[in-house]
Amino acid sequence: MASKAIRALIIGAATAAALLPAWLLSPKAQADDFQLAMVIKSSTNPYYKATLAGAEIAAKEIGGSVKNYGPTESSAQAQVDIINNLADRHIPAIAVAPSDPDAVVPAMKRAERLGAKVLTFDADSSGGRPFFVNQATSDAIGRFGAVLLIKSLGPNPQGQVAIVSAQPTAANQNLWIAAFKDEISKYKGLTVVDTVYGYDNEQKAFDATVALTTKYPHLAGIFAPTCPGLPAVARALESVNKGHGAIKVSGNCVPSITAKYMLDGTIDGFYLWNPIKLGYVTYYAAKALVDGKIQGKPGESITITQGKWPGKYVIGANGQIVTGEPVQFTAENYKDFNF
Amino acid sequence: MTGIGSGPGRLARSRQGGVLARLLRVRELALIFALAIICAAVTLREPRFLESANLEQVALSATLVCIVALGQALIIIARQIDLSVGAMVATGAFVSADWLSVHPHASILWVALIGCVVGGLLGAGNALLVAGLRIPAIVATLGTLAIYRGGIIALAGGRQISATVLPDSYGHIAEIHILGLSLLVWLAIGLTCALGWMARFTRFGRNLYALGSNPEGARFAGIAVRRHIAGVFILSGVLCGLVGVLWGARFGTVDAVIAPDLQLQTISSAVVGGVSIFGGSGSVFGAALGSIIFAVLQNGVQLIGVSQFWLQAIIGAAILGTVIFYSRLARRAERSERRSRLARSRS
Amino acid sequence: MSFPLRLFVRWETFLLLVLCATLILGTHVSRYFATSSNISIALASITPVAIVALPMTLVIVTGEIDISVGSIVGLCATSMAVCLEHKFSVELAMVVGLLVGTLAGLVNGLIIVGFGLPSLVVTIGTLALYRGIAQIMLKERGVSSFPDWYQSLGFGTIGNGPVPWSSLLFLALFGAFAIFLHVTRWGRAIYAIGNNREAARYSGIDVRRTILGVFVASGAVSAVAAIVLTAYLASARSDTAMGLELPVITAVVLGGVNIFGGSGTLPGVLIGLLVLAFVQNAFGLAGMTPEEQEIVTGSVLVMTLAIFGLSGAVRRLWRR
Amino acid sequence: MPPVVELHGVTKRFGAIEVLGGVDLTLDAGRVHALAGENGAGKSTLVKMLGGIHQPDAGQILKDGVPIKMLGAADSQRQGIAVVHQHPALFPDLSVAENVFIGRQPRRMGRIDWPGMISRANELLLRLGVALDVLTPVKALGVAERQAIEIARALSINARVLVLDEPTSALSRREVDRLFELVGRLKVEGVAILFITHFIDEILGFSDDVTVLRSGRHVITAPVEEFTPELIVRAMIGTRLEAFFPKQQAKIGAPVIGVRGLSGAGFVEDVNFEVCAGEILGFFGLVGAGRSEVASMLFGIVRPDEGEIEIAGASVRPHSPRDAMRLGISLVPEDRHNQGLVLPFTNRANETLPVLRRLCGHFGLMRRDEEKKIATDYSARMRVVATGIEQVTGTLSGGNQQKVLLAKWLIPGPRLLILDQPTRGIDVGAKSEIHRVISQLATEGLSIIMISDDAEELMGMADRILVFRNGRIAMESRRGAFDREALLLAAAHAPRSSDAQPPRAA
Repeated sequence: MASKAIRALIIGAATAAALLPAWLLSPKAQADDFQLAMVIKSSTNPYYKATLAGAEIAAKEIGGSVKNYGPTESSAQAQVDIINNLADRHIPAIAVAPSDPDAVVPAMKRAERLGAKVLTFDADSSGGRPFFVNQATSDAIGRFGAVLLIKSLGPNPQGQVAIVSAQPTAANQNLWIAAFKDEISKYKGLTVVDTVYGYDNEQKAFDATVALTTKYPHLAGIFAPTCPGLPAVARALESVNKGHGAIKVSGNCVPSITAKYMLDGTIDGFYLWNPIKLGYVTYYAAKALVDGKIQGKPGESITITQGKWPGKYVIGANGQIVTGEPVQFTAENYKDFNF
Repeated sequence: MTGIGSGPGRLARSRQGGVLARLLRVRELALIFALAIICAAVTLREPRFLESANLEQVALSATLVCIVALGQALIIIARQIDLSVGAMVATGAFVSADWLSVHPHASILWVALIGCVVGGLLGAGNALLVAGLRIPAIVATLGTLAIYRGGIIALAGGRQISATVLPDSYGHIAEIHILGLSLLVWLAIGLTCALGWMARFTRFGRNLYALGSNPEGARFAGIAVRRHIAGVFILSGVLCGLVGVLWGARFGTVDAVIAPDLQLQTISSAVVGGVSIFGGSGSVFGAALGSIIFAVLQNGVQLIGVSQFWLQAIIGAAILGTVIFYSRLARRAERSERRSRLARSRS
Repeated sequence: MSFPLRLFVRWETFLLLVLCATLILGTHVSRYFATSSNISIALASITPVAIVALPMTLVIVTGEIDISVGSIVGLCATSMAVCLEHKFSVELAMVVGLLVGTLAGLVNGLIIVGFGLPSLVVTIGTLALYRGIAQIMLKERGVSSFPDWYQSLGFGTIGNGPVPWSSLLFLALFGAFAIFLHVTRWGRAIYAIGNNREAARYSGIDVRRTILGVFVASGAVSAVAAIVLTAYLASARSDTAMGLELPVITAVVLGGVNIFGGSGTLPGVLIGLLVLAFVQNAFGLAGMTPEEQEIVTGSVLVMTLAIFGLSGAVRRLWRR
Repeated sequence: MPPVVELHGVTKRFGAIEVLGGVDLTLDAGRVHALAGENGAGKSTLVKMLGGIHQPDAGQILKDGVPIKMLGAADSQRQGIAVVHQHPALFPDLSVAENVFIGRQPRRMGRIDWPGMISRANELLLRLGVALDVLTPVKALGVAERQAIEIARALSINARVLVLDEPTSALSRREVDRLFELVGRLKVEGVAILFITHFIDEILGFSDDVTVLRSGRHVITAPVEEFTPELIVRAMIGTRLEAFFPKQQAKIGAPVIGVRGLSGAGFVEDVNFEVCAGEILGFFGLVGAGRSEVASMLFGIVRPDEGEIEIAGASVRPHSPRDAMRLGISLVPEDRHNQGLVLPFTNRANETLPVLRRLCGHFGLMRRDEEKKIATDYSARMRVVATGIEQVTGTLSGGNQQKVLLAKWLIPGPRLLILDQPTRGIDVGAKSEIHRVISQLATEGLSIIMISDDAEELMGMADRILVFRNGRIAMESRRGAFDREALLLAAAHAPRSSDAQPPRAA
């Protein structure tokens, strides 16, 4: 009998203990303040810390709050779960950077039915959004990488070029690679020999690069439009003594984890766009959408009069707001991009 | 068929069969044979596989998995399993790199120590659940896998620690060469030999085999079962912490999601290396060979121009192939054993 | 049977307590918790895991394990996607998916039973193999040409109430599996095999065929989960359902199934699934990030088991 | 000289149940002390106490007159107490040498001294007169060889007390003799031996002192000379003493099953016999002589290479236990815990396991009422002592488990019932009840094959006895002409030569 009582007691106490921490998360005063939830591809990618920082600047300027929500590992299903959950929390605005353009659409539509305003940023979905806040057009991003790589190959670019991408299913990367290949094809001496995948994983990107350099001993250049794949590519090249310009590299990633390889000359064409500005404009656009200032139709525009990046941002015919151009990082300017 | 791990003199015991069959009885030799075939096949398609630069990279990528697989092999030999190794590596790597980025002038040995201590603590967490609270290892480490991984991601808060903020001396660990071989490779060889020696020549090691072979019997024989299980989990944790430190040195960048499927890689390495999933037999040398085979396969598939999409399928087929091969081998050995017993009893 | 029944008194009541605590917690954390749209989505999001957990319970009770379920789901989704690419009707694609799943389960079962190999090792192998085949088939492509009625299987609800269509499908399957495991002779055979394989064989039970059947069921039902999951995601890719095996095994173990086989009940697993679904949902509503939810899920698993370990240890001490 | 080990009033409780109450026991150097008692008398608990697995709740254990406390198996070994368990607790994957020295491997400079360990293991086995390659993994060895390893282990710790927990129940006669010879040598060396057994012959023939326990209480301790078999049995079971082998003569009918030229499984060669309705056919022989193998062939577990099995005039070939059951054959297997019962199941579930198909309605749904009725029926017939059919079988005593097992195999309604060692390791009371049931079944017209290595038991029960030797039938004997010596001689006349056990040292 006594043992039964003890068991009941322990179970009761332990259950309470298990759930206590959560109990302390009492409901925050559900203010009617504007809130933006940014649904990102993966919570460990530093790139999205930069976009969040931009949105926070905007939030300071016009009020409201913003938070990042992303799966620990890039996964379409996890993003769908997150969007659904946010919709049920009745967050007024949700900005999504889809890792799968199709999978998020039903969830985004559901969120709209529940009253949220939904838009996409960084990467587009195949539907279900009024407009897409784009850092730069995919075409521009791909071609920019190609131009930088070609430039580093000298006046008469010759040889084999390979691509190290993220997941095979990554939509952004696939668009950029298409543009990159198109640009490269304009040069007779250059051939794209292979595309390998690093799966957003340093180890896999590293091993794939090592295999590339063995397989193509005369490889001239690598295009790696992936973060954190790019630093892994650079590290791998140094490891097989083909760094410091022996094989030219171009690609995009955040400076905080890549700058070292740009400074030591392993990465020649190191570029990105301004992710802080991307987050900044996304926040303004989301706020305008929630306030009813815009419906998201092509031709509408938002105007930022005061603030960090004032200007007029127009929704284009393709349903995109393009916030800028690719930016090349150099030894002189990289410190200005603190992300 | 238990491999050389179950004691010396295995070779002397093989009686029947041809030379080849006899050699194949010792799983490690069968593995070396398989490895040679794979290497030959890859070389035939792509001779550059044998270039020293490439071989060194293969050895290096085997190294990190190998060290973790050593601990995993000992755990499996003791009839347990550790699913949390990847999360422990990530935690060890991140915590030690984070500390180093704050103390860039600290000795690299301190960093290694911190990594090992962090890993050891996490291993002790597993040990507490498995040996202390008697939760089955597969379930307990499934839980700690989530807790450790979630914990380090939360702690990291989306940060990555890159070579940019780390001192160069850290990254140079991976480039130190002794007698033409990388320090990391030497470390893996040293650890393999040390743990192999431990498994064969210390009571702790032999007791692990004993309690994997017959846990109840181990208790009756006066072996402190729980202390041994706790010990081997802590050992695995320490090895993971160490690998975390090396991880950062090799790849230059550390974040909280590194080594996502290390548990499957190490378990596969151990199993392909001849460690019985039911415990009691196998050796750390086998597990080390297993990790090399996977590294060669990985590199080979990318070299011979097969699309990368085939890699997973080939790895899966390799695992299935080896375990089926082992089971045929064991069955044949059993049959011949029975036949010879019969012959002896009839004579 | 009274053995699982006795367990029911212990483990399942305890789990029910945890579930109640979770529900109370949910309503405390957010006023939106108890809305029908939230409950429906909490249920819909767990449904693919829940469906796979049904045959997984059978597999684990038999004393085996199937690590390859996530890859089977991915392979089925990929097969359906390839069918749609070839302009087959979606109905035909579903049939193909079911066939592929059954075949994958059959291959698992045949290797395990035929060669007498441990299922943990074999399914680690097929985990890689099936995922690899899916990648070879679909490469980098994603397919989203699923019709609307099909997509409503994802999180469309019955009459806009709180119950998703997919949950209805799950409930039907659950009923079938619960009856199968708890009141048919095959269920009895599964428990017998899980407890004592040799005695089961001596009792005239065809152990090998039963294990084969359990793995085929695992494959076939994984195909059903693939249908629900592709509807939920409105698309299929080669990496669909990557890592699905972990939450499935977590749910089954949380439901009180002994990981070494022989005991556990499906009602227990159902409660375990609901606990998982609502814990994650409630913590999400409280604004927790996914990694924090991951910690909580792991902790719930470890703590519930640890509490039982502790109460057992205390009872042993008391006896002494 | 004080006794080596003394137990003073030791008491052990598990929950509310007192399994040992104030038991005294004295073990003297150079003497064999037999411990007798029915199952549940507390023998195993006492052994586990000496082995350090359990600690007494009250009372003392004295070693050389000094009270000691043992908190684990290691402590007990340190005190020089070695326990040889009924089922040797060895490590199948490890070598013989390591099994002898596990946990105490000789070390030199911090490392295990393999050559030293191998030579010391060889030495020990030589002392025991056992020739074994000490690097053989134990999984390749038989039960007797395994027990020899356990004893070598006891020698290796220079044990002053050797506890043998029912060592003979898994051995054949010849192996038992060898064991006694081994133990005899230790006795001469001055080891105190505690010997637990069910066999009264062994107690009388082998021990110096006898202690009898009953329901956790000490009944009597005296030198062996003061005992007769009847006295021991009476002390063990108290007032109720039933006739041992209550054989009722049954009417023997027509042959039910015939076996011609059965060979295979590596052991069985050209076995011929038939069993008639109402007949109890005894199989006598040493372990491995082929008797159990023939049973496995009849029950479809092992496929014969050659030969014919005829049931009711038709030639049959059972491929699986299910096939055999369809043909009306039931087998009560030798190993109750591994082959017979699902211990966590209830008695009901265990008893109906072979007939699940028959208890099913549509779609395989079980008919609960019918199941309960059958289980209750047969439990009552077998006089299973339990709280009911819903009691978990694993919580029953050995004798009652055996009754459940018997019920399980009667429920299919067999024509031929094969009983492999049906009374091994169970207490006297249950034994006699099972004998009564078997006899009763024969009078109802069932054909029975009863396998045993207790000649006495077979002579009491069987109508005919076949003696197996080296896979062949060596002798056939009919009731009335049974001669114990002749049976033993036929079974062991030409001892199998085995590499593990050279002919007994002269």
